[in-house]
Amino acid sequence: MIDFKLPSLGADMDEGTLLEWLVQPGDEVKRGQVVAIVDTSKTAVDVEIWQAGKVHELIVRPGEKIPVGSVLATLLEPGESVPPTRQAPVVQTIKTEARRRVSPAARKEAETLGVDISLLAGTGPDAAVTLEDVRRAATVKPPVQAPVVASTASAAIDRNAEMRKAIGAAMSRSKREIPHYYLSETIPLRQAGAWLAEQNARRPVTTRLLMAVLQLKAVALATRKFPEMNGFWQDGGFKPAPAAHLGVAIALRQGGLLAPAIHNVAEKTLDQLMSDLTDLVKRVRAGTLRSSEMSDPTLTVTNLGEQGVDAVFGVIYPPQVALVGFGKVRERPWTEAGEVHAIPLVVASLAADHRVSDGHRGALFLAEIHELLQHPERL
Amino acid sequence: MNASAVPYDKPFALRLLKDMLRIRRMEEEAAELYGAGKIRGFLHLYIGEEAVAVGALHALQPDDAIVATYREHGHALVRGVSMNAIMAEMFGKQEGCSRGRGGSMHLFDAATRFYGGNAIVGGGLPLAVGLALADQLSPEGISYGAQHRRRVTACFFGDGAVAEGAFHESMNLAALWRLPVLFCCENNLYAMGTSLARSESQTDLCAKAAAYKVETLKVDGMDVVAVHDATRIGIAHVRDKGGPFFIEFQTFRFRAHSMYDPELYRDKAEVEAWKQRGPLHSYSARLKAQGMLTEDEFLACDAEAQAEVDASIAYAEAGAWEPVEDLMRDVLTPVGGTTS
Amino acid sequence: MKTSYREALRAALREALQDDPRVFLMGEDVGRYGGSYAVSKGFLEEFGPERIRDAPLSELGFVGAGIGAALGGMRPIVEVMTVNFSLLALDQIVNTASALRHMSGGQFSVPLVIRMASGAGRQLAAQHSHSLECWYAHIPGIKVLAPATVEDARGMLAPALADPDPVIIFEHAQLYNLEGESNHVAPVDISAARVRRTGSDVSLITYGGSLPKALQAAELLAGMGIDAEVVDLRVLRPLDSQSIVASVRKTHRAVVVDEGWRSGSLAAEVMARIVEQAFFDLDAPPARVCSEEVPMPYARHLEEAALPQAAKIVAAARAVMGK
Amino acid sequence: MNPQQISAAVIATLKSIAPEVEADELIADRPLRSQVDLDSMDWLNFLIGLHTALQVDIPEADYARLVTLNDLVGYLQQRCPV
Repeated sequence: MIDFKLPSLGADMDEGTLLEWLVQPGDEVKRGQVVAIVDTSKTAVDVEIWQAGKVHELIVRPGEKIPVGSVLATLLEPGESVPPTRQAPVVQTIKTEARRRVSPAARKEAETLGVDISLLAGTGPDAAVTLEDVRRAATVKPPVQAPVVASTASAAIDRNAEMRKAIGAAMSRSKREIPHYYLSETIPLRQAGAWLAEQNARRPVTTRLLMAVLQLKAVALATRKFPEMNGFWQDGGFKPAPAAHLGVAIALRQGGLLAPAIHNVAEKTLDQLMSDLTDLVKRVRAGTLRSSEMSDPTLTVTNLGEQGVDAVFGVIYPPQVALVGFGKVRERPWTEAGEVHAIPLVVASLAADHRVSDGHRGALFLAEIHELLQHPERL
Repeated sequence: MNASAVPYDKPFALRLLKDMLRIRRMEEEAAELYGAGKIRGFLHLYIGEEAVAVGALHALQPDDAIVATYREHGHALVRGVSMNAIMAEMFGKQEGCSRGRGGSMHLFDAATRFYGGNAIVGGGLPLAVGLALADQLSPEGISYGAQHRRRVTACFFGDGAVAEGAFHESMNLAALWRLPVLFCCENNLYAMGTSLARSESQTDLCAKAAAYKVETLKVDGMDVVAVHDATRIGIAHVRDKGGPFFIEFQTFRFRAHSMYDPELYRDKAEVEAWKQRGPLHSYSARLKAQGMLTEDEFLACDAEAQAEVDASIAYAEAGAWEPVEDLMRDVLTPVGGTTS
Repeated sequence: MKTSYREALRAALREALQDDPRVFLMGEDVGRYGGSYAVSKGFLEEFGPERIRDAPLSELGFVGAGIGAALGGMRPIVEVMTVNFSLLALDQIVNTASALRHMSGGQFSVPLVIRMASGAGRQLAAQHSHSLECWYAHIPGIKVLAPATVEDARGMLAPALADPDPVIIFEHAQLYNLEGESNHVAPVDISAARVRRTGSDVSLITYGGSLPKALQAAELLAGMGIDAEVVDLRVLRPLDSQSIVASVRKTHRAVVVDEGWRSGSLAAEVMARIVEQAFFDLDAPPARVCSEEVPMPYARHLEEAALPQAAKIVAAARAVMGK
Repeated sequence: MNPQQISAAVIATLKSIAPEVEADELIADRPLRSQVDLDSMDWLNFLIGLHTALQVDIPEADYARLVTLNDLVGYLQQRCPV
């Protein structure tokens, strides 16, 4: 019998709410198959299973909130037969669907003012409905239900508040535990820009590349020489990752941020990366991420240049040990061989964990990225 | 047996006898009432040790203070607390000397300066030191009338207390500050079930007090005359010289520590040997030998004591239970209330 | 008039000694040494060794003697150097002083004042940093005061001495150098909590050495648009539930700040009363900022981490505000 | 296709990328990307959407000319088949 447990989908995840089962008892499942959708506080995630077998029993029902590590379902191993009888499963679950969080004062006030609490979005701690929520609702018409971004059973969850809390927890932990150091380097993109323009001129709009893809690939290749930037700080020590699964910071339109992974970036072609990136952004915004994408980025790349800033000095996402940032690509004066030219430049920055690396290695890592971006055709 | 003459006039000599009888008869009845469920909690009987309270307390003046232990029925009675109030207290009635809030272990009486009734071994010692300190510091002065007599605080405690830090701290403070305390150690040889020899490296208790430069006396606690004489010597020392005095009364309790115990800790033979020296019959024998007491007089005394006990039981039985609505009284002094 | 907490205590003690011949001060090093916190410096010369009484290191003995002297008609002020040492006298305080009135059926009161320093913050490590106010506040039959301002340091002693029952005064060691205004000559009340800062969003309820931290936190919160009310309990037994509940009814949110360890703390008691008496007024679960549950470490950064701090109070207040 | 139809198609495509956009609130002669938060991926997806809806291919070299809603509508009108 295999226990299929709720995996941790990030350092800041302690629990999740099962939204939907994609399999039924009796179904055969393959390794890597997406079998369930789970709502972390940040987003809905497709959860994969890593053992093949036959679904025996679905233990957790949609809507239930369970701690990481809880058994979600049991599976029969290939060849295993159904055990004759089984005692009623003892499952540790936290029932949440039963009762909304409403402060006692808000509940009393809602009764007095005749406000239907079930229509309100809570703004208090743990998204509880507060006195102010009730009073506001009593003075204005009930708000139109905002479109639900994620999916099915999660309508009541105030995604923004939850996500803000989760980001806050992860970032606080990072700033508390990780001794950050910061470096930056201005990188000329004349060759890269020209190469990209030339490529895209020949491509239909559906297959065009973005500069971000070149940057991702350059970062991934650079980690081959600088493995101390790529991996996890765990159990008091650094564990380098065997491949570069780059977390791509993606801002959500409704606020908040996710940084799911594109796997094996160094081994992929630019076209593959572009297609992965397009797909990832689409799924982030549709709320259909896979558990492995959420849980295992080995190094995060953030590109705030879109917002027009020159440089970004980021906060490392634990247990990762570094974060590479790119600012806006701008045309600026640049001197080469004593002559001033106007060429596109970008400021690449590095926030890295001093427990793992020093500024000297960090500087060399940025220089490597610099060098790689000078030869876009080799990327 | 000590056959020396009892050096008192007949009324006083009989007073001592009568008080020992009152304690004995009261406690015998108390034991029976305990069995009947009328008295509950802990009940520590003084039977066998009566000579100590009677002899010592008759040496004190009415304005002296007394601090006693949880084996204090006899001390309260001899001090002047009525048997009715004591019995009612043991019954838990509001007519009790502590309104039923204290029980057997916590008899108190402001009128006779009887400060309990302290049931933490050694706990009364610092209290006695403080009462004596107040007398020494009292702004009204420490002289009374023409005699300029010092008030004394008599503090009773058992041999078990000498193992407590409170004993040593109190002995030191009283000696250091030369306070008028009479330390009355009732050495009945057993702290509950632990004999002195099994708990103390130094079993000479006077030596412990002497280590603090406190004057001491060791006396036969089964002999009411010896007790009285020793206490008068101690009191005189305290009043005249100002510092504390320590008396070890060597005595023995005939019954269990509290109502019942299996007495695994002492030989029946030892108990029997001490009973042969029982304070009541040895003292009455001496009085008879001296021609101060006839058997009829003894029986009359005993009958009077028994009648008082019977009356006190009736009084306690008839007493009232304090209403539960008054549960919270006497936690703090009511606003506008006064203190002693 | 601007003065320090220490000077205010001194002035109150001197006044008490001058006004009532029954008052005397007793404790370790109160006389020749001048008091371990210099509160009674110079008193030995002024009032003599009878009334400024150096005691041997016998906390059980001299606290008990204080009880006896109070019974004997005096008005002793017993100084126990720190709350840590008071544990040696706990028997006399709990088994005798607090119980005597009740177990004597109301015959004897104990008009005793015990002063002691408490609290951490000076790198004194695990045996000299306790905040055990709640142990004493647990005991019926005594009153427990925690002056946290110069005014209370000056004004609480007289009513404590006038009280017929035992009163324990906790002086947080971090407060002795606190400067503040003390204009009054009249005694303050020792029955009610006091609002030290009015606010409408959240009640920060605290006492003693945590009051300055709570006030500091309130200032920081103001900068974030959160209007915090700060309630100084002042009297830890009997607790002034009415003031606590009144504040929470107004703000609907409570953060209790207590230097004691969280488990079984005074903060727990305050929180329980809030939940019992103001449940339907609460707009968020009440929160606590207490000391971490570790014997106080010596190293400064660890000690700071173990204690309530303004930043922790701010974080707790923001959390109950849902921010 | 007339300008109204093109404009409607542009806005529908835009809303598929940025659902919060209110057509009434867009100012036609102000830079679009400053009114609607579109990063380069959004922009690319927007152009892909237009390509699908209107069968118009927009070379990267022309991006610089497409600043306002009016620019877009005008540009598309010229290039729209029919």
